[in-house]
Amino acid sequence: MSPVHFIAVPLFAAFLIPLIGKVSKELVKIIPGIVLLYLSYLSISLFPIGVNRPIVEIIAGFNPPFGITLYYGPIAAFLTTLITLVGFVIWLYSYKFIIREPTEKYYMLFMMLITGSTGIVLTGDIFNLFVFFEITSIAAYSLTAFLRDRDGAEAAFKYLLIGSFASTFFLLAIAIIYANIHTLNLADIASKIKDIPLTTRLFILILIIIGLGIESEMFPLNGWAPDAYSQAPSPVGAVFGGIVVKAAIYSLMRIIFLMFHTADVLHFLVVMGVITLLIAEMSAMKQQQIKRMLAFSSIGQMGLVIIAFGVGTEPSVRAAMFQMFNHALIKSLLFFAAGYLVFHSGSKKISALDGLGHDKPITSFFFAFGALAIIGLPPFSGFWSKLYILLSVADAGLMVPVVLILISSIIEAVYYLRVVSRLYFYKEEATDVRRTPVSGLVAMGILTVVILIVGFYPNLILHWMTPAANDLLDKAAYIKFGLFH
Amino acid sequence: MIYYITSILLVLIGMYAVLVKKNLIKIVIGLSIVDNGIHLLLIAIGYVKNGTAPIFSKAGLQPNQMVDPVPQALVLTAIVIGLAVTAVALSLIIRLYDHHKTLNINKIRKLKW
Amino acid sequence: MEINWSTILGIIFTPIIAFIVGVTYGGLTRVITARVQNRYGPPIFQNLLDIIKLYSKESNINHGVMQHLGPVFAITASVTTLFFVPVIKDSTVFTNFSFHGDLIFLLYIMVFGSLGMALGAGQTGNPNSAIGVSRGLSQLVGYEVPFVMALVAIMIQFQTTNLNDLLAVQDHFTKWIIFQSPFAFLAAILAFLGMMGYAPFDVVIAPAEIASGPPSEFGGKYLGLMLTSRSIFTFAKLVLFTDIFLGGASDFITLLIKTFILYMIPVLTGIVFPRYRTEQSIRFFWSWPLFFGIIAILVVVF
Amino acid sequence: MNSIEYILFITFIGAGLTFIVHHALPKLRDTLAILVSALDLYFVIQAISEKSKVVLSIADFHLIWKTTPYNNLFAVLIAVLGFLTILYAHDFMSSKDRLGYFYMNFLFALGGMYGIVYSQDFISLFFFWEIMTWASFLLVIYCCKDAQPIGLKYFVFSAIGAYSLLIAIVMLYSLSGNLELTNLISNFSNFSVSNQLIVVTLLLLGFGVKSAIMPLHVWAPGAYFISPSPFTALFSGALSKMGIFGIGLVLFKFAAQSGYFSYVQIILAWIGGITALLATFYAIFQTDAKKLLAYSSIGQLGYIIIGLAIGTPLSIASALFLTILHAAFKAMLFMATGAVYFRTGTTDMNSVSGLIRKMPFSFITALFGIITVSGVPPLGGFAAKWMLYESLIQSRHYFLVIVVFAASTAAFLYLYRFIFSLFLGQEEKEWEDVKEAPLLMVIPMLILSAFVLVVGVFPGLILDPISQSMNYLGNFNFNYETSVLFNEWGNQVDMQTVVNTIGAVFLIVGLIITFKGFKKTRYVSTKDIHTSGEIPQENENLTYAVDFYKPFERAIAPILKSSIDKIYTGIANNLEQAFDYLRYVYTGNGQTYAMYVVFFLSLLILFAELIFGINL
Amino acid sequence: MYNDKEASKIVDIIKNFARKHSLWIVAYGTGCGAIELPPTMTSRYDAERFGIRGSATPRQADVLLITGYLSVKTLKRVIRTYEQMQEPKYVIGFGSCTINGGMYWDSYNTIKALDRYLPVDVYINGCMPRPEAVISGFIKLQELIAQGKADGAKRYQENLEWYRENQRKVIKNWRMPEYNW
Repeated sequence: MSPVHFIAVPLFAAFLIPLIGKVSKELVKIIPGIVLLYLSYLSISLFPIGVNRPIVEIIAGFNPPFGITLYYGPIAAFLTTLITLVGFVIWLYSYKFIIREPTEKYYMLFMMLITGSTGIVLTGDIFNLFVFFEITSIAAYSLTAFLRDRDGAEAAFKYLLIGSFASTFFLLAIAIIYANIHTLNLADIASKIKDIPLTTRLFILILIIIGLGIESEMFPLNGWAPDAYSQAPSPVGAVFGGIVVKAAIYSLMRIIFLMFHTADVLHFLVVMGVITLLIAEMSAMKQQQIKRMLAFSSIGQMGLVIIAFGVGTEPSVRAAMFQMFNHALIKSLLFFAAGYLVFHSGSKKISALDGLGHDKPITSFFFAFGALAIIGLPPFSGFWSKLYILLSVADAGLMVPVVLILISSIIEAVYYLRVVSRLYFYKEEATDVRRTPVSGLVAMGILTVVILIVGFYPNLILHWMTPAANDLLDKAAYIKFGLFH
Repeated sequence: MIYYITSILLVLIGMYAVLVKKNLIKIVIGLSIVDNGIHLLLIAIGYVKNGTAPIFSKAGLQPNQMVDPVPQALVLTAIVIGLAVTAVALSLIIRLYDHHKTLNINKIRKLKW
Repeated sequence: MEINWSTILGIIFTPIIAFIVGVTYGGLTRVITARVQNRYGPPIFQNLLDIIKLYSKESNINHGVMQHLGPVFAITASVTTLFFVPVIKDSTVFTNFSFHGDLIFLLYIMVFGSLGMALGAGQTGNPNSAIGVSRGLSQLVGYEVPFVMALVAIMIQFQTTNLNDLLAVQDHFTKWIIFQSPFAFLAAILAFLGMMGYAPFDVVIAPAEIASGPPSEFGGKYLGLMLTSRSIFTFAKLVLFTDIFLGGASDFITLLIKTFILYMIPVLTGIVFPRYRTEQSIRFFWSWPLFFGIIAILVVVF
Repeated sequence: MNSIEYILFITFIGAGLTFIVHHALPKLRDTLAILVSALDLYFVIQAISEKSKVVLSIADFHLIWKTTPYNNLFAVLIAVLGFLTILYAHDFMSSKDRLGYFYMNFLFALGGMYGIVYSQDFISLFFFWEIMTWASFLLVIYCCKDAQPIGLKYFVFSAIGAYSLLIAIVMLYSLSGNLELTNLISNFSNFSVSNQLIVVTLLLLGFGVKSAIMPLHVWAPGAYFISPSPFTALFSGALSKMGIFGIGLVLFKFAAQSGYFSYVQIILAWIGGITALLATFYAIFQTDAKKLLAYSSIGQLGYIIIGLAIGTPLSIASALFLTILHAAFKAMLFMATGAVYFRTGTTDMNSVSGLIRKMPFSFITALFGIITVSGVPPLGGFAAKWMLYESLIQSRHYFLVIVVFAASTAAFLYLYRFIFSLFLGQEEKEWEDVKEAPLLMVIPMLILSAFVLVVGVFPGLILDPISQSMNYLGNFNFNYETSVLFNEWGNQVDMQTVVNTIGAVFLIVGLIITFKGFKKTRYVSTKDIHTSGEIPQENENLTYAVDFYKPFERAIAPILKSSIDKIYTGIANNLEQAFDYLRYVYTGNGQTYAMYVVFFLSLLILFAELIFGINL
Repeated sequence: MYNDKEASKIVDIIKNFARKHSLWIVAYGTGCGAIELPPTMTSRYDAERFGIRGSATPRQADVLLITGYLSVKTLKRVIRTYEQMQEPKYVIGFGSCTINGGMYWDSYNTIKALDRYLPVDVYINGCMPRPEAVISGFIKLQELIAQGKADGAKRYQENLEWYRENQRKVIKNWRMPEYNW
């Protein structure tokens, strides 16, 4: 029972899978489920402990700041839980969805992604962060190109190109940090960052914003995202939207709050968030492919999260985390539903979805449900997080972002509802009723139920958000726990 | 100092290749050059002139006489990662070439807008 | 509402008097028109004869229950209007229910009849009737606006909406509202032209064009009832205007003189003018009368 | 559990259940929906005497529901109308599919409205406001493909409204840290004047969209037109009243504390006036009965807004009176139109005609409806109009009263057009087999007809609860008796005398005219008309319907030239075009994206100190 | 139909008097006779003295004035108009053409004797009759009304089959609604 399991077990599974693949194809499919189930159990059982007092795990016996540590605090506890649970649901969905060979590679890469993401969330060492980043990225590149018949390779190449930039800049930043203060432990860096000259610090900040901003889909850096989202298999889209981006944003915010927590930086984040949000939503408006539309919507939601983080008050951070949670769930649901819709309509185009509401009533229902939820309508969970974001942003006196967020919400509503309309009302009678596999339905059903329950009892989640937000904002505590247990 | 300058030069050259060259392979080469530049930089950070290996092989050896071992470890990791990325990139290029019959990045833009 | 003998007397006699006066005025109109056209003209009681003849028709047709009730609506409106207007000032008999209603009520009850009539005309299915109704309602919008402006001006000026209060204000002929508020009178009298439906505002019933419009399917007793209603309504409107602008009347002779003078305005206008088209008449009502109405209100406000 | 909890619980659970029942036991679905609405009605009436309060902690907020006289007024309105419309829906919807969807959203909309009216804090208000919005949106798009853009327009405008509401709520929260109504009301005077004005404007805007004030009304005609008739009745009758509910609350609880209240009043009143006038003009030229009624609805809501905005006791009374009455008569009219649609399959006034003898009850409902709308005595509409005019004149809004009067006179035009085209006129062969609507559709219509009649004679019956709720809104007192209304100058109108007179004359003359020559009075068909001796053929269409008010159109042509709808469409199209260009940023070329990264990097480096400051 | 002298009730006398003095005509301007009506109605002869007045529709009218020859085509319309009038109703044949065809006596498509198709109460002779003659015709009609002899409607009703037979003979494409009042 240690946070190390979060990294070790999936990593082990990832390498085990190809071997098992030689023996049994079916086992390959099941193992990730078992692993994720175990991780979910682990995360839930560790959760109360981590929230009360951060668990700092020392790897390889070196004490911090020299050794690599895992920092399992409230926010990490929350994010690992989110990642493992969403991961489990995604696995459930993939179980019948990924029917194309080589499945063992898919699950291997999927496990790698989980490893990388949990690693990013857990690690207390900046270079380790980089490594996990790269693990995630490489797995993500490969998964993007998983489907051979599509333009996956092109999307993956773009992703790789930009991703390499990200890693380069991030590594550069690490190099500069190390050159100046000779430490790689995040807590240690946080306590010593003031020793670096201002100009250098600015440079580091910029490099980190660029490096991690690329993965967090900040506006001018997110050219890869729509392609990757739309070309990857649907569950992978859900992984990107639900897991990878969350981890990236977490790392960006963690570094910024630890090292560069000033009003100007936060303002910059708000501005970037607003720009990201608006441009993404506007671009989504006229998309012709449903998954591309979802991708842009995803970028927009990330913009929203960045805004909320950028406000930097406790309620706003809390709201941002809540939004991350909701987005992970709802966007996964949307990707799942869209996956089967695209699969059955035989085309990625939105216009091909006409009348699928009659052919595939349940899947379409889930899509419509997700659409209403992501627009932020009550009584779905999306409503509360959006409301909290708005309240906290306004509380900080930023009325302009409030208005812009709401405008973007209207745009969002327009394009989502157009799709919903098409599903149900553009063709009247059912032509050919086809069934979605049970595992997919169960996955979507779980998400739907969670969304509804959280919508009615937001306290279930919100309750845990306050320590998480404090964890992120409280630099001193992080340094204290990170360095001296 | 020369290491720093060299590494920055390498990064810039790589950048140039990535941003200007149209051939996918050249772009990947550019990426590798950038990577190498950074690696060089990392090494340079840990380099101590006339320093020794960071092993207490001789008595009385002060830590400040040793070369910093951490960057070397980092570089090793980074090189491995770079290799992996390059491998993935090249495999992708093969796939792209199968698909598009060209290596010109300007012609590989089916996904847009 | 208390029922006593004077009320009952009023209820019985007011409509009868109104009918007789209205019919006689109608006949007079025809005589005067004839004289203007250098004719001898019919006897003065010709309209009465016409109405009796129409009632004495032996067969009647209707196209359904609304046509049957249409004239009933009309006469209900006329008589109700009459009941809520004080015919003779300070009389116990002929003020009827005027304390129980006010100008705004009168405004609405006055259109009640037209609407009922329009419903009746609508059911006949005759396109001409529908055309006539369409014109009539359009024109109604035209003249109601200046009329209301005039009334609003007066209501503001005297801080009341009840006719009896207005009558009490005009206790001397110098205090007649026609002198106190001339612009309101102008607006109202121009609207009155439209209300009476004589030329130039008789496009509604244009006989040669749309075969007398709304009543084109009405014959016999229905037409008789309509003409009766019209006679009563004419008188009611005249009394209303007299009450508002000319200080009312404390005996019948004064009432007859005042109403006759007032009545001659639309009649004489009607004799000499040709006919306006619907949109022309609407535009007319929304130009000068509206202007006068605005001035009337402005005068009162400032 | 007390009544409010029961209401909310039953409605929402009922909504979910109907959807499930639809798939499991379709026969029970309608019964269930009717049962739910009947229970709602029962508990709403219970709640009046209970004076209950519900506090629910959700997230960090306390959601509070409480009964106040004002809330009860609207709740009863919703409950009664909801019950009647669901009753009506049973037969009307019987031949449609997706009924589970229909009833579920219907009940969701109902539940949303209950939540709104009982709410005592802004979070619950907004929460249920949104539920109501999407439920009604889903009902608007219920019918067919054509409904989709209309529904989207409805949703966008609703969202604009809801979000301006939300901005106001968010502002209030940041100003006072609390969203409970009582707290906010007592704190409101502490805010700065500009904040007060912004909040009030935004709240009015938010509520105004739902009540379709100009220039935010453009969603209404389409949405009313395309939604299924039972829901249209509820939509226009109750759902749009939520805007009125909010406006009343905002005006007298918040805006009244502001120093600029009188300006707010005047502006709002004029907006209401212009809404009433223009909507009426637009209504006149509609060719579809439901669209006509939709515009009429907008106009009537304009009157209500005027009444609220003027803010004298009589005017508020008239506004609330009209609110209730409008719910009744507009429901009647929509139901009658729905009955016509049910039997003929169209509501196009140019094609349907002469249904009076085939659908007598629908006709009577429609007749009562139009008499009430027009405000002609003796039905209820007169009392409302009377109070409105009197209060306008006495509060010195002279030109507004002219506008209002012009609007309500012009209303005769479209009302006549409505009843003439559908029920009167030529009885065409095409509609020969039309029958009266089923009993369950007729009963709600007749109930409402009886209601407007009773209210016309005894307006005091409704004025009792209205004056109670006005006392809740502020210290408003006015004089009335069961059937006598007084204005501020002490003039009166005695509805009973009026009705007695009208009734007596009508009866006497009616009997005389009926029995005089009864034997030789005959009914002839509408084909037997004066056509200058020409004999119309069986299939010859003699209906006068197309361009019914052409002369009037010519007279007011300049006003009609500009269309607000077109402006919005233009803006929307241009925006979409702009968005379309915007996404060309994503060129699809990986190198370009890399370029963006490098540019962004250089930009940040260049302006580093400017952006991130020097106290990093 | 009452004779004034034999009438027992005052109501009947009043009715007859009113009918006599209120003759609303629906002028069917079929032939050249129509031109004689304007002088009859206007200031020179002023028929309004006798209560004679034009009416817009047959529903309101008492007298059907057939001003001149009737072609077969017109006859149909005239019959329809006559049948739409309310009782009591009268027909005045105006000019020779309505009596015997006049100058159109051998025309193939005019009807010769109006009496065979509609119950004529009064014929006014002449080609064309002057306004004086027209007025005298009306006075004759008034006399007939006073005597109770102007019962054309009754005759028409009683002999409907005979009239119909005659009408059908000339009107080939017979598509008339039933006479129902």
